[in-house]
Amino acid sequence: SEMTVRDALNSALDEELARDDKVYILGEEVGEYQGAYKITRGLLQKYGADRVKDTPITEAGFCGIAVGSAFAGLKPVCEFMTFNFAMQGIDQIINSAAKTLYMSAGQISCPIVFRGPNGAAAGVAAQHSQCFAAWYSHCPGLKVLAPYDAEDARGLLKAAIRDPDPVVFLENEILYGQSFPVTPEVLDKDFTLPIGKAKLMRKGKDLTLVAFSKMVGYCLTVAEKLSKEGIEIEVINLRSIKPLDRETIVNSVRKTHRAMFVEEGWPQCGVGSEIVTVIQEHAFDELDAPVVRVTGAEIPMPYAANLEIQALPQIDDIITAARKLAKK
Amino acid sequence: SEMTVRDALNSALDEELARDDKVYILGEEVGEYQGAYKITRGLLQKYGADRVKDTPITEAGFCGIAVGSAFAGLKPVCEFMTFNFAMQGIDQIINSAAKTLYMSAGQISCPIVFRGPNGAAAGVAAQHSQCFAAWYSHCPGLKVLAPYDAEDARGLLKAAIRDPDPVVFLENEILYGQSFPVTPEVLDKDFTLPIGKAKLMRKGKDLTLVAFSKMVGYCLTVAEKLSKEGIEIEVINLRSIKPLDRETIVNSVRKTHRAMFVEEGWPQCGVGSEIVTVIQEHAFDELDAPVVRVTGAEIPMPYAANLEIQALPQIDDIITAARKLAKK
Amino acid sequence: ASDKILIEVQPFSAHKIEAPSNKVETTLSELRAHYLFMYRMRRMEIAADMMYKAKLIRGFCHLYDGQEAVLTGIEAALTKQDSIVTSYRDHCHHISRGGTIEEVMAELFGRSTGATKGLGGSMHMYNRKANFYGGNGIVGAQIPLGAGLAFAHKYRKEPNVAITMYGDGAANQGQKYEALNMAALWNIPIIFVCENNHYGMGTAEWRHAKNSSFYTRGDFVPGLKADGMDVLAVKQVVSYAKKYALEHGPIILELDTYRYHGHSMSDPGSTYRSRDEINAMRTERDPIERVKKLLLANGFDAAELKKMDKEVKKEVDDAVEKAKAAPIPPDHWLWKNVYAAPANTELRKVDGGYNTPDYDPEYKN
Amino acid sequence: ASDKILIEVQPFSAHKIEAPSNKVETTLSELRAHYLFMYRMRRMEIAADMMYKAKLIRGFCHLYDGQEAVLTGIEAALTKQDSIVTSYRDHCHHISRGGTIEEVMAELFGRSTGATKGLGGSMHMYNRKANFYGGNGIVGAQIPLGAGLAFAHKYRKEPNVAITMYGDGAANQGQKYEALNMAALWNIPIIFVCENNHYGMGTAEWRHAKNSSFYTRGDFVPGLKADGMDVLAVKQVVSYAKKYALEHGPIILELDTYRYHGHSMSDPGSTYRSRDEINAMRTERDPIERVKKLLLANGFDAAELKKMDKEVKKEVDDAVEKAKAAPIPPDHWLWKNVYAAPANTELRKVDGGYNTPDYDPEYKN
Ligand SMILES: Cc1ncc(C[n+]2csc(CCOP(=O)(O)OP(=O)(O)O)c2C)c(N)n1
Ligand SMILES: Cc1ncc(C[n+]2csc(CCOP(=O)(O)OP(=O)(O)O)c2C)c(N)n1
Ligand SMILES: [Mg+2]
Ligand SMILES: [Mg+2]
Repeated sequence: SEMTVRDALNSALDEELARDDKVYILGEEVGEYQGAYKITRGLLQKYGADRVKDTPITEAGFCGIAVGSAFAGLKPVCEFMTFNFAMQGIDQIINSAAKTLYMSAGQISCPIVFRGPNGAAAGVAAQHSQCFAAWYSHCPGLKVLAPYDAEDARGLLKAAIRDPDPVVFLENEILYGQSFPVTPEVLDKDFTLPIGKAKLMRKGKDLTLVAFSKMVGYCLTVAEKLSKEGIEIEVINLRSIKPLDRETIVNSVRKTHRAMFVEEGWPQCGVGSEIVTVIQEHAFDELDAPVVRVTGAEIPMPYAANLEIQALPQIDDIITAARKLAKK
Repeated sequence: SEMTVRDALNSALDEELARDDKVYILGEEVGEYQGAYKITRGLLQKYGADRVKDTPITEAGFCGIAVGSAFAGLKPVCEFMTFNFAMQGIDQIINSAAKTLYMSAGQISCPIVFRGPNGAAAGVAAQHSQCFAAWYSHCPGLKVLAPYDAEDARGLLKAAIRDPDPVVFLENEILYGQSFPVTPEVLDKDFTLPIGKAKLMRKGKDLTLVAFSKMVGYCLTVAEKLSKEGIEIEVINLRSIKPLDRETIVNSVRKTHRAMFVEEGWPQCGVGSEIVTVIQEHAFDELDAPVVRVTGAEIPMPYAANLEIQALPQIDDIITAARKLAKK
Repeated sequence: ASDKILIEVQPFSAHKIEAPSNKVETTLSELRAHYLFMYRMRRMEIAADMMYKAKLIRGFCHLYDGQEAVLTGIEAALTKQDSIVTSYRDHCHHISRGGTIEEVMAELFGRSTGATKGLGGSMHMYNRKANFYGGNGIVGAQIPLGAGLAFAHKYRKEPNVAITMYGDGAANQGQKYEALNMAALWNIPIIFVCENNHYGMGTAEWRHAKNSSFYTRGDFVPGLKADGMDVLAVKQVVSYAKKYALEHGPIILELDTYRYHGHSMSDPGSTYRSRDEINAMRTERDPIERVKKLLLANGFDAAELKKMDKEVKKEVDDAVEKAKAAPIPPDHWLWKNVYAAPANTELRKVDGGYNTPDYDPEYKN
Repeated sequence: ASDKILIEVQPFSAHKIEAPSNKVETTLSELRAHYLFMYRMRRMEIAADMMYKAKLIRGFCHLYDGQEAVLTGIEAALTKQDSIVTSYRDHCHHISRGGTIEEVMAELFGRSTGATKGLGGSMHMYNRKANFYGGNGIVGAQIPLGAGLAFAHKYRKEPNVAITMYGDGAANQGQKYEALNMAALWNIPIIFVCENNHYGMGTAEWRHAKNSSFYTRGDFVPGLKADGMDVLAVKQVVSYAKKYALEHGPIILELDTYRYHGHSMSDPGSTYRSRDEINAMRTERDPIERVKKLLLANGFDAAELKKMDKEVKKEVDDAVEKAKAAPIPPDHWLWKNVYAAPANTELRKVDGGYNTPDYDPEYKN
């Protein structure tokens, strides 16, 4: 059967609310409005206003309240309408959620999930399009997950909620409405995916393509297309950006000897720079060519559709770069 | 003559306040208290309370006020007591200061300097030791500078204040009291350094060491020591983390064929990962060995002195890594 | 037409300040101007709604219809030397600060002739020369920014105020309180204008604010509340506030208003409030109808009004057509104005190449 | 010793609530306990000051001497099932929640026997079992955190409150206002305790707060002000507030107090306030002297007091010695408790190698 990412996230939340009464949801418009992007649809009706809490537009405050309640043993799922707005509360994510277990010598854990759409959507311009994967994955104490398909969305979100550590869960608005095949296993109410493990989406011997979130889909398309030209691409879906599954990446590169990373975020100190670095640290002698990164353009996001397209990796950009790399 | 970094910063502020009456300073304890770290000593007395403004402990608010006043054409120097606290106002730095020139199609510039100590000090533990170089340099629209010595401090701060763009100016508390030789040229009231240019601190043919801020000093020490073993190290002081002077770095690596980056910040998506990536993108075929990064340990900063030492690169760590790399 | 008309607006509520008189004077020619301006806004927003539905506009699009009297009254009390900053609901501010409807429509269509050349989009319009500082997509961010604009006026000893406009939802933001405190400590000439349209997205004021008398929430900062559906009341209270702010520092104005449309185009606007409520607003409190009635009651020629309406509709229709016909921004604009001083800067492209950006606020090259 | 003693404390000031009676009852044994606890804190902080000057302590170190009555009165009104969170000025909270002076000193010295094993340092002490949630180095952060702790009590239907303690400087923080609003909307049983020691670092309250009557700054949240130098006044007002909070939700308490030392060890504490001011506080309002006088006036044995003092001094001296003798944390502790579930996680070391971290809150391995 098929399932949209939206339904995958919604069902994951539903099941985890049902499973553990310490789990609750808070954020703007998560309740009566059913979620700005309808991820929490139906949950207020099912679990009541004590467990699905609409907040005022005060990210610093509700993020801090969520973290405090997690210190006390609850398991909040804190929705940001988008991750751009989480910057207003980011001090609580970094200085309180991520660091307290360590500072308290293991006494106070923080089982919380910060979730919401991250990165570019369509036509929402510079203040609503930033990718925060690099920032959060920079910080020890946090785990950072980014689902691509419905299986990821269910398995990773359920794992994140059950995890005793603070998890930053980066969704993609454009994927919400996209449908993916799901097996009965994925639909099981105890289906979870391991945090810290990447998924090999497609095997190939000529080139390794690594990506997360929406770019995984692009890479799969590119792999299909280039397969017709005789280029066999291995596609890795990171799933977990922190911890990073270095082993899966490096093993693939040992086989293909060529690697490329694709992300929509900015290049400097991006996720791509880390992936390139890890590959050259662990498989330098295996590389037949420099690792390539295809990233979002190094500019604030423009509004006009024709400019926006050029500010983000397109399938053709990836094809061009992959072809070039495969020939090196 | 010699000058401490503190005096270099203080004199730079003094001269720029004198030069341009649009320049003003705001921040916590910058006035009557003379600066938490005495960087603004004497300035309130000299320029008065309209131009040296003590703020309440409300980073989001005063950061936003500073940015608004810069939109209107003033040139604020916004001091954060440390950059850890800037997280409370970071939304204004990224979404307002960095992006508005672009979003306004070039209409509204933001001539502001955000400055203060960044990264680890001594014994201040996890919430007061974070390095934000990677985060800020991720974001287009910002310029990010990090002085090492008194020359840097004067030349870069004066350049930053005169620059029409938002500059994040990352100082280091431990360097404040350190003295460095300065030439008369450096003491000239119109001495500035170009933004976006690194400085070759020392020539060498065997190995390129790249660093910023306090780690530049460590690298120089290491170069001296290893020189006695016959290893000649070239040391590059980044000065500007964004824009990054790729040319100076790559040219050096073309000569030495071996490169290493040292930083106190965390590894994943750090400044080091960008430097490694840039080198392998531009000088892959020139490399005799993988580029090495020596970074802060991937943990929140512990308090105890013996643990703190292990959480940060020490001179011996750099020596060991450099020796190994030189032999590869 | 220059004969004085005396009107009693709804009395103002006051917090820690004496309320201004609710007896205001106007003239037919002033009323005509208000009507015209509000009707232009109304038609423009209706056009934006249609164009959005026709898929000519992308992303977020927040409409201002219903709230026209607020901005119109504010502008009637200010000069273009007074600074203004608002939220993402900013199309009309572009007009009130001297821009054209065509520029707004072109921006929404992502055209090179747009208010911000297609770079900013719906939420990011500005007019630096007329002291309009945007358009801000982050709830609450415009509040300290506005205080900063006012700070600059004071610093330069100019006889001007800044106005920051924010919603009832934004009124809960912590940065508002931080800005209030500093503005009061430093006597900054800032008018905090809370446009209370009673909903922050889908959340009614009583669900998001423990105290929804927003004019009282400044504690030590005085506040006034006015009928935000009455342009004359708004003008009166803002004139009074400007004078106060220049002498004493910050003041809060709560302007009671209503948005007819949903929060943005993805919100039908009818799940969290009743159709009856919306209809009642339209029939009983519409700011444009109010002025229309006043005009007619005071002898303004009905035919002339019809003619004005027709001209406005034509202006909007023409603007839409011209905007549709305008070229999209050329590719190389992507790299302009990331920095005002781009020396030594190269910006990385998607394909891994680098671009040398330029500063070109006139988009000449 | 169990005879009731009746005392009139300074009347409370009230905002939107009725003040509790200022007539309180106590006993000699209660006074004795307060005295003992406050004196222990005092001696501990004096020892910390000396040890800092002897360079046995690094980094920031914020002392609590002068403010002892605040925490003592609070704890007298609460149980250890009530949660508490405070700022970086947290040494005494470690004691009040069941820790030892030795643990505090060892932490300051960076020893493995410290309150947080040498990991946290001065600003980061906790006692999860006794519901003490730190120690927070970021001004204001503890305020929403405290509301979150209270939220959890309510969520679990426990008959407990949370207390968040913050300074007069922190009282301006926007996140306080955001937390107040949500706490009020949701009836969270949280007591906001503003420890007004009249300075935020070097800034006097009137320079950082337009309204420095902090108990009135909650707008819709009621507030009470009490003499924070009088442990009985504090106990009275906190007992009253706890009852109120459990029934109605948030309440603010402003406790008027004073810090004798500078802000932290790098601040002499005498450039922005006069020696006279400090001396007057010490001689006229010292919280420990006040209880001492009460004890003696009510027939408590002076010799017994002397003995107690001596014992406390010995306790502190012994704690210092034991802490000094304690081992530093072993190297491999560096890698513990970064994550509670570290599966699949490897943490990068300075040398580029990786460490497999463990979760080991008992530090057994
Ligand atoms: C910090 C932040 N949080 C959330 C959002 C998403 N958002 C945009 S507008 C809005 C509602 C604002 O309501 P209000 O302040 O009343 O203004 P109105 O839209 O009614 O004019 C929300 C939640 C945002 N843009 N910024
Ligand atoms: C967000 C933030 N900004 C600045 C600081 C630096 N700082 C630490 S304590 C302090 C003063 C706080 O004063 P107050 O709230 O009155 O508490 P007190 O120290 O008097 O107990 C400052 C400015 C910080 N730790 N966090
Ligand atoms: Mg609203
Ligand atoms: Mg204080």
